[in-house]
Amino acid sequence: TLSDESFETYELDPPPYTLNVTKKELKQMYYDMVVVRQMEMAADRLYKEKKIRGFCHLSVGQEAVAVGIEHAIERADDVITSYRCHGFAYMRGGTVRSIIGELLGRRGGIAYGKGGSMHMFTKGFYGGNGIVGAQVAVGAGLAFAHKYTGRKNASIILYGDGASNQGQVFESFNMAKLWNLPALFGCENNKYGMGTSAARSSALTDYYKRGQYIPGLKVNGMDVLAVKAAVAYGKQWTNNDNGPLVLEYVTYRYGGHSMSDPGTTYRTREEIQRMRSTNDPIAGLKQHILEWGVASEEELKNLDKEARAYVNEEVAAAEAMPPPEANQQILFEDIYVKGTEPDFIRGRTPDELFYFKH
Amino acid sequence: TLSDESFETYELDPPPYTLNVTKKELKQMYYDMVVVRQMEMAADRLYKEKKIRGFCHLSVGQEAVAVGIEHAIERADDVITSYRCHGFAYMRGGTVRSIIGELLGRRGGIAYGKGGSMHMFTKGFYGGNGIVGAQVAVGAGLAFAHKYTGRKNASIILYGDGASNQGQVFESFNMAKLWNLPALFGCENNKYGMGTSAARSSALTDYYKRGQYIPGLKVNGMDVLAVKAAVAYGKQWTNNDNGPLVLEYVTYRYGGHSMSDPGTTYRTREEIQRMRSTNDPIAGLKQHILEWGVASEEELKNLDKEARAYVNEEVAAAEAMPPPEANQQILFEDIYVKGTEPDFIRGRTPDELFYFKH
Amino acid sequence: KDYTVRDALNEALAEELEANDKVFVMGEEVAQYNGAYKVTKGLLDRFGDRRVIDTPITEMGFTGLAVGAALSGLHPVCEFMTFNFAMQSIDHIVNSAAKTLYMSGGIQPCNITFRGPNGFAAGVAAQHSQDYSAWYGSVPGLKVVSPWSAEDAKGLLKAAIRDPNPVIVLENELMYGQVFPMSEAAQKDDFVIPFGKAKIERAGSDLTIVTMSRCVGQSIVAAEALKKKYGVEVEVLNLRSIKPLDLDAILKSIKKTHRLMTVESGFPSYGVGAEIVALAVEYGFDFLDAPPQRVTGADVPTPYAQGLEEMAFPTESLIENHAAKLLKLI
Amino acid sequence: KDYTVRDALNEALAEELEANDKVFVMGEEVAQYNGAYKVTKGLLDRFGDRRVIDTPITEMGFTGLAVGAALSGLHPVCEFMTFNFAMQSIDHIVNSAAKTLYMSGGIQPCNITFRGPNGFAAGVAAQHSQDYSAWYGSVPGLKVVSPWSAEDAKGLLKAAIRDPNPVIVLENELMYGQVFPMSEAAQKDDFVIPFGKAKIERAGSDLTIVTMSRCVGQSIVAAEALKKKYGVEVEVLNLRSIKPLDLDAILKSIKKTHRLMTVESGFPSYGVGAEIVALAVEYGFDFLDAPPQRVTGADVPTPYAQGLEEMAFPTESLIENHAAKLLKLI
Ligand SMILES: Cc1ncc(C[n+]2csc(CCOP(=O)(O)OP(=O)(O)O)c2C)c(N)n1
Ligand SMILES: Cc1ncc(C[n+]2csc(CCOP(=O)(O)OP(=O)(O)O)c2C)c(N)n1
Ligand SMILES: [Mg+2]
Ligand SMILES: [Mg+2]
Repeated sequence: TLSDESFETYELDPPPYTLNVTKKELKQMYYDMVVVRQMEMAADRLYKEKKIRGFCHLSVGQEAVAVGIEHAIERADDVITSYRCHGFAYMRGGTVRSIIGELLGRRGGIAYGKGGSMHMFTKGFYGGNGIVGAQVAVGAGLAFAHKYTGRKNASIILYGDGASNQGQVFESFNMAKLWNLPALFGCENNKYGMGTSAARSSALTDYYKRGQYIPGLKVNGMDVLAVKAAVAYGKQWTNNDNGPLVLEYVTYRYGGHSMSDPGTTYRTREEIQRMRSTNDPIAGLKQHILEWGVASEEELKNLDKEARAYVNEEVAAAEAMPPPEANQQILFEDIYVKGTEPDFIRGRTPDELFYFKH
Repeated sequence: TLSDESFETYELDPPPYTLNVTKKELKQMYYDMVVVRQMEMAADRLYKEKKIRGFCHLSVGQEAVAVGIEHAIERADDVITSYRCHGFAYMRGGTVRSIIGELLGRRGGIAYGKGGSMHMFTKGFYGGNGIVGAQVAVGAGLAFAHKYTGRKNASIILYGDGASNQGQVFESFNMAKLWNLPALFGCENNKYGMGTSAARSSALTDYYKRGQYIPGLKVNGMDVLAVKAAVAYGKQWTNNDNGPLVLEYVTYRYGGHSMSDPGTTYRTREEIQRMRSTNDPIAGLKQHILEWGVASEEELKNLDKEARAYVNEEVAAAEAMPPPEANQQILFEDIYVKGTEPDFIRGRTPDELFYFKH
Repeated sequence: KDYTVRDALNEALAEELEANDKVFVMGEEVAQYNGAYKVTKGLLDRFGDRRVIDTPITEMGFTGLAVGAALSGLHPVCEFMTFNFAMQSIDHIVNSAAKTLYMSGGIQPCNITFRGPNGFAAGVAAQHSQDYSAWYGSVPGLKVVSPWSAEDAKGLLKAAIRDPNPVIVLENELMYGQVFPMSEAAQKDDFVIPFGKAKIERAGSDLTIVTMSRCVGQSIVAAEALKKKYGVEVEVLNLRSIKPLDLDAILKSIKKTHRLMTVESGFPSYGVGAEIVALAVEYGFDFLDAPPQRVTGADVPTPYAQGLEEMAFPTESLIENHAAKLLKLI
Repeated sequence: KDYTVRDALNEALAEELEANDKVFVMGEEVAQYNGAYKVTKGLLDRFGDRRVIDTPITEMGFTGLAVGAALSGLHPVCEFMTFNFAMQSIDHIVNSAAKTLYMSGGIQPCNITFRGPNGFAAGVAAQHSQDYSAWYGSVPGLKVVSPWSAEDAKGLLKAAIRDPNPVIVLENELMYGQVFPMSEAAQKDDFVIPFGKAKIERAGSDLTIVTMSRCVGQSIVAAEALKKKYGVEVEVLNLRSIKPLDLDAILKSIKKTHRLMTVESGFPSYGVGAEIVALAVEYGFDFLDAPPQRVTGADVPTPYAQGLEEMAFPTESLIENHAAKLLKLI
């Protein structure tokens, strides 16, 4: 049974507050969240060691969203999100090794070292998008394609509280409603967009209501079970041809916006501390697992250890991977689909011409 | 007294249904609407004579909106609209001669022949904008400037039912609400955006509700008095620092979208005929004027004649105006503010360099 | 058989819709209204509203949506009523469509075609007249074509739809109604024109004109006039493809003529001509006997009045005149 | 006194805010956060939230809003966190800001400044690395500047804010922290640099390098190395202004050196270098003793991995090497 505070709805009947989950799945969810957190913490460390370059946006505190979603959908469903994408990439089937490898700019990275922290793709996962809000319209297109081809699959479209004000979000809502697309829009409300609090960016901070003519469902995004229940309900909703839904996952980011942001100039340390100690998604699930007798403290400790060992191993493997060779062959591959490249690509000087062999 | 059906409101107390207007003003409104219609019909004729080039969007049927608005505001208030702008340009102080002159591409046109049908500006009137929806954000900026400088003026921002789906409309709503801007957004709902009916473009066709967190006011846009009352109320609202309002002027365009559209492939001739015969804004006001004994049928006929004579004269004057001389001096002036131009501008060949004398 | 450019485009769309269920057409007024410029005429009737889709006026949204559909494996043809309006959605064209294959390390292709009229039309003033050839041409990951004739239009559009990369097809409103002969081969449904190959529309030995779109026709007229008046033979090279550019064809032609002039109707600065001239001198400096020069639109927002508008874009006589100057004939 | 480029920009903003109440600063994170790259640090404290305004992440909306405020007579400084995000609002920059004065026949000016970092930074990959110099440079009605040094940054930004036309200031994130000496004059609050004038940063007689932004510094380093190794003197011309371009300065320099190389970090096709080379040969063909050539970024979306990223942009040694080749020294 979920807590009463799991959901709030807008022009929608609430999902059932009960949920059948096997013990095995509960433990898997726990394990997944720990892996995601460990992976992000490894990224944090590697960044501080200057092994990761550029931007690096972590999801520590928000693990229940990526994990809860994946546990509610199938591989054939689609997920798309912003640059804060590592947890999703993992849950969609990317290995920790390939994700960390990407951060390290390795050839064995999930995007072969070409995308970096913000751009990760895998089957059923459409990024890893760097332009705030862009993924929402693109995500509506994923839903469009499902409908076009008659597939009964949902598209999970994630965006932040900051992104929620982008005009194309509303354009997407409008088309999704007009065309009855199986789109589960979802605002991952972590209370801030960079240094701007939700109330300073959004005239209406009830993000689940912002579809206006689309029903909305707010869910406690710090509770992985609530997320699973909400998304499962949403998937049912779209499967039944009810069209789009606007979800709001209420969550919190413990760290800064990206690695360059200490994250403490626009909010108090107390606020962060309070969230960590009272709302942590991993601690929360742990408590349920213990309460419900799913597993013992001991067993969970072992899971923790296992997750840590797995992540450490994968990180070590990632660190051992070579970077892409710095040659024109590799630099210029994948600008165009193989076999359809132009005859040649120009590098930096008139002499740097790279000819493709067709 | 206005008809019961003049308004519908959204999270807003309705404006008073009574309104004090002098006889003089009623006659002036009548006259203004007739002038606007005559002017548009002159444009229609001149277009068919191939004297007007490119696009030409007429507002026949929609006169009550431009006229009612102007009768509710002051010169120091701002108005901005789309390409369907002739009536507004006139009401904001442009002469028929300068407007028709512009359509004819004359040097004496309101934009010196450089803007054409879609781009007309005058004091307090910010166009005449060709990109659907763009004027909404720009209009929010006009409101921002009023607030910034502490002026108690409203900005009247017009856009179509088609335009209402543009994302930047929602972005503008959000900023206007966050910052409490004196913006009177207003959807001129003429039921179609080109050949697309409102219901095919908009998931919610109650355009006055689309501000969601902004109160809304729907007004019968075929009744010039209702428009005046609504806008006067809106101006009061913003003057009292209540922030933005979203209006909807329900109206109808008798003609095609632009001169190249017959306007009869996506709606029935009956529909058009019905609107003309039961809802015409000029006929409607005429009836009131007669009912209320403001003027006699005879007097109105004289006003009609006067208006037609005025328009004919102005059109003749416009036709007599010369086009801009086709020389570089005139071609290249006003790309930059006088005195701040670059040393020279390039024409079409390396020889066509035009040097400014600073 | 004679085709208008409009017919050729329409036929290309119909054939590709027919051939592949993954292809669909989306844009403002493309369905019920039959297209603002009637390029999509009859497609709704023939293929139904699943395949031919009217969108709301929300360029950013529907472009993003079309890109998403392409990422998901469909082959959208996204029409812009004009490319001026695509400025509202250019972020999706560049960041969501063109760069994704590369950013994903090659795992996420995006087979999408963006098409619509580009450049100025008649009397539509500054906001409706811009030419975006050079902008799109600068973006790696995109292919960009610009047809002139009816054959170009059909062959390039079909090739675009079949190409697994994002392709921009820059049409020209003033050309839609123009009539061209269409070869037997081009009337078939397997007719495609390969990207990156320019076409010599008129062979010559005295001057190379490199040009595209409507300016090809203008340049041919100018070339004929030059022949008549001065007996010179001007070679007119129709680029067809803006990205990739056919460097070989350009160099081969200037090797023959030793003189280069470009003709386009976009703004003069940072335009297509600049790239052609730069490539020509980088790789063919020694072949050139005279300064290569550009004929372009003027550096001015497009004015409405006809006399001024005429001064803002190349005309046949201007092309003729400048070529004559370049050849020191006047 | 030494200034970072960041300090210089900050001082320019503070002075202009101080001087004219019509000036205000608007953008994402410019106020409370002190700017994503701290360029607006302290401005909120000093000028308050009427003048320094955090916006929601809605580029199209706030750009349009800023343009509207400018049409109404204010002088907005609109910051883009990077110019990549301005692609979402480029329609307002081009159609609402740049073209309105002309379309209105001269009655509606638009005094607005758009600023922010342009081009690639370190490890930020394809969507955050694009250089928009040539795009904006092509648009009549805009002025476009691209500062290199701290003096450039201050003088050009102040000139931009005072200029009654829409001006684009293309900064460079990698330069924000770089330190430059700042002359007495430049430290004053009346210091402005006129648009359209290039600056010879290093005089020379053997080769002209025309460049801008960060590449100016790289080119100077390369020039020094070339001097050391081969005794040649390379002239480095800092464009400062992308539109208008200082054609005179370019021609004067190639008249002296007879050789031209451009250096920029944007994509190679249809870039700034193409325009420079085209102008040089159109107007100065006979001065040139060798093919003018372009050094540019590579024609590839920016890769993340460091080794690949380095191959995607000019380096000091690449510039040096290509110059040496052009001079036939190697
Ligand atoms: C169009 C655009 N504008 C600005 C940015 C810079 N930026 C990156 S993330 C971000 C904040 C987004 O906040 P939110 O949507 O709440 O997502 P969160 O980072 O909290 O997950 C900003 C402003 C961008 N990447 N794209
Ligand atoms: C961004 C953009 N997209 C498309 C167009 C082409 N266009 C011009 S008017 C119009 C229809 C607008 O309809 P609506 O907003 O209802 O205004 P109305 O014409 O009915 O006054 C369209 C699609 C445009 N000018 N700008
Ligand atoms: Mg957030
Ligand atoms: Mg309409």
